[in-house]
Amino acid sequence: MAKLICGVGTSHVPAIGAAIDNGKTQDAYWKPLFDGYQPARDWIQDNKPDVVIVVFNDHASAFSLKLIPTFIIGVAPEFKPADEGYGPRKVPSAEGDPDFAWHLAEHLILNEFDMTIANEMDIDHGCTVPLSIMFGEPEQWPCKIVPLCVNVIQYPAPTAKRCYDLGREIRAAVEAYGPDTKVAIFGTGGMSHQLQGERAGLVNADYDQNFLRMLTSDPEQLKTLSHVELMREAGTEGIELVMWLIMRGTMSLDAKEIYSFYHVPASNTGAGLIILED
Amino acid sequence: MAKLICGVGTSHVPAIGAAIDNGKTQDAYWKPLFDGYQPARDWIQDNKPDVVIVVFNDHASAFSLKLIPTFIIGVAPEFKPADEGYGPRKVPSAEGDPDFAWHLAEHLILNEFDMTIANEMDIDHGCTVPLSIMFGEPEQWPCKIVPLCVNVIQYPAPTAKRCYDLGREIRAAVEAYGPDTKVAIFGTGGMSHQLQGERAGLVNADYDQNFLRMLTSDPEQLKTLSHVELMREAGTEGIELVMWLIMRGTMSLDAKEIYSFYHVPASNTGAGLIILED
Amino acid sequence: MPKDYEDIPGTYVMDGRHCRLGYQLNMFCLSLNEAANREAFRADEGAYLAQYPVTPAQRTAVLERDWLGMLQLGGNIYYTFKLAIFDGRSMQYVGAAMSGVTEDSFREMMIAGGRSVEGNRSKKEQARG
Amino acid sequence: MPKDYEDIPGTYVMDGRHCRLGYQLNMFCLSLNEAANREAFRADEGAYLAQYPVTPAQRTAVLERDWLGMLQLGGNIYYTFKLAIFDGRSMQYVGAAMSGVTEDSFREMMIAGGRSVEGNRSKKEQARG
Ligand SMILES: [Fe+3]
Ligand SMILES: [Fe+3]
Repeated sequence: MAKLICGVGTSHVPAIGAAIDNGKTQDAYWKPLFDGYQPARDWIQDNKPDVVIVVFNDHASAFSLKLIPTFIIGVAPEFKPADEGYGPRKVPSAEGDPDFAWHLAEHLILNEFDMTIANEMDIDHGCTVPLSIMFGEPEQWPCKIVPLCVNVIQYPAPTAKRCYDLGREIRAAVEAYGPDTKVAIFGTGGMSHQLQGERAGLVNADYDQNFLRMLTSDPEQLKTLSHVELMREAGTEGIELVMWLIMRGTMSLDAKEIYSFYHVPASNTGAGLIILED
Repeated sequence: MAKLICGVGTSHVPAIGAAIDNGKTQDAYWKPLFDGYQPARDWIQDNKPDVVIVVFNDHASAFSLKLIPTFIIGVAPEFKPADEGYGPRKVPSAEGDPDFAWHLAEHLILNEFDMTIANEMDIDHGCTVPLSIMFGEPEQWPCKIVPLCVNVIQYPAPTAKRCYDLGREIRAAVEAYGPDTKVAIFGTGGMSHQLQGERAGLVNADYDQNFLRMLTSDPEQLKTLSHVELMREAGTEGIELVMWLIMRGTMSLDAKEIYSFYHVPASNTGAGLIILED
Repeated sequence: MPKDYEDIPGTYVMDGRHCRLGYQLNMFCLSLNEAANREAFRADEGAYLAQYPVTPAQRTAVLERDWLGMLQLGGNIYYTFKLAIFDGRSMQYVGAAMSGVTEDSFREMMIAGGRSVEGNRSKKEQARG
Repeated sequence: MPKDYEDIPGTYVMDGRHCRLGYQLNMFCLSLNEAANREAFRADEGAYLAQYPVTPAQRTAVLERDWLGMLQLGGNIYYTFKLAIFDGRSMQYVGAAMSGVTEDSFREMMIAGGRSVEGNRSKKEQARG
């Protein structure tokens, strides 16, 4: 029987990946952030998942405006780092888990989530940066990966409620999966940031910290967040926070907070991390 | 205010398009079918829609196994006939309706349908054959087109219930659209056919005719159809019938049957047509 | 876990397992949507096909136009039919080949109303006779 | 119909209208994901850009690196940032350019906790002062 062992929420700012790739994690600018990540790295090291569902958004890397799916699940045996314009990040390819990913896809579609199935896709910083945050710089990632992409670039993103409900159904799918498998789920993106326009640089630490608290204490309330509130309070790109709600939806209502951490800034973004255990 | 004026269900067999393109509609083999289509052509001629939502499946033409969306809505200004291996069909390009299509896409996503938005796509016989069936061979199609593609090739297709519910929400979206617009919806594909395997050639006329009757009299019952029943009774490709339920979902429960017609065979398929008025 | 649809006779459902098995085969077939690829395949079938990492059995099935074999090796009819289009063959030709009859008798079966569902619903039912 | 998010100051939401406006501009930016395209653009920006049917205003905005102008003409930051990557520029550089300050002062603002949401929530609220 498969089991969800934890949910992780984390920002996926590309500059965090660059800091790792360029050996700057101990620089004054980055040290507080990576010090804050260390307990999470230790925890996941002690609680090795077999497979991680990484919920993230593609940033005009593998997909484009030509065709904009709301939810994509990657069923491929391998996912290579995407060329986002710099050349691909020099991190390992991720090994997929086609058996598990097809099981998820079938379960979700039969239960009224209109998934897009990807047999081939590259993964951009949205997926590889959380892997680096949690697992450092191994030769190979220590587990299999199922990428789950969410459209948050083209308006409208799926609603907070829809994301949360998708999480509930993912949990049901995991519990219906036969093979003994320890599953973790990472909800990534955010926290508050606005990359665009005259309001670029917006960070709302109070909002982020409240979000982190409510993620444990009152997820049902977060589920009612509107797009306009998220964009107004957390910045247009802060709407990426809906992806944390997919993670939260997979956990039991009274899931326990193992660790939580917040830091400003990582580049133009409020960076948070949380671990929830079922 | 926009208004749904009718729903049409029709098969979209490529051979029907070829019969039109090659001037064979009066041949002995095809005449009964085209005679049966004539009243539908007359009716739509008298009830000119401004825009038609054509629900169909792409047959490995514009999309492929690389990326398999469950529901795609086309928001482009123009849709060209696809090259399915013969060169593109010599029929007009379809003019899109980006304002209306974007309205639909936004409404549907905000109401928990996980649509894929296509800014560019070609349309294959699944879309162009129903246009030919209803409108004949004009220089230009007499209305705008919003293509809505459904995955029915890769298992699992969306359930009958999910398709019906999508129809309900499309109706709500149409009713929320400001501009005065007469909207028709075509649900296409099927009826019973199995193209593949040792069971190729399966046609189940009783099942098809019952489906046609229930479409008017008891759509809520059709909504409970399972994939296995559809494949067993109507053939593996007969599962295309779920697309008729999207059309049916947009109509009021007591919609009136204007016309209904059934003929076997069109190539390897049971060919039906129905017009429902709200 | 056995799937309910596996009980349907003479039928190859394109589920996840089937999709993985036939992915490269189907993507080869898909490539014939493009005129330039059709020309290249016409010029040298073997060389063109070698661009796709299909299995040896799939390769043989394609080159020998083993329509049923392609399905059994992961092919999907909407994809393999691209190869039939390339050959100038109809769906009835392919249907006849897969069900082991002549094209004429397949066409006659269709004109007579198609293959009956009676006796063709279920492998279990067939086994009971 | 006015959208609720139009009240947010200094913000260009990528809705359907915006997507249509900037489609070709954004697809040009996207093309810079490929190394060969980056080389071609580097060799002759104008000629490369001419392959995309962007408007004259969009063309000028690209060639002049008018980062705010690109957004106003339908650009989306995730796409236009591909051009910044091409230039070797950071997100802070672009953020500074769009908000009309120097890169240094933008960086300092971020280290000090970023742009405050106070007074930046609503155009209506700003108009009331
Ligand atoms: Fe992101
Ligand atoms: Fe079809």
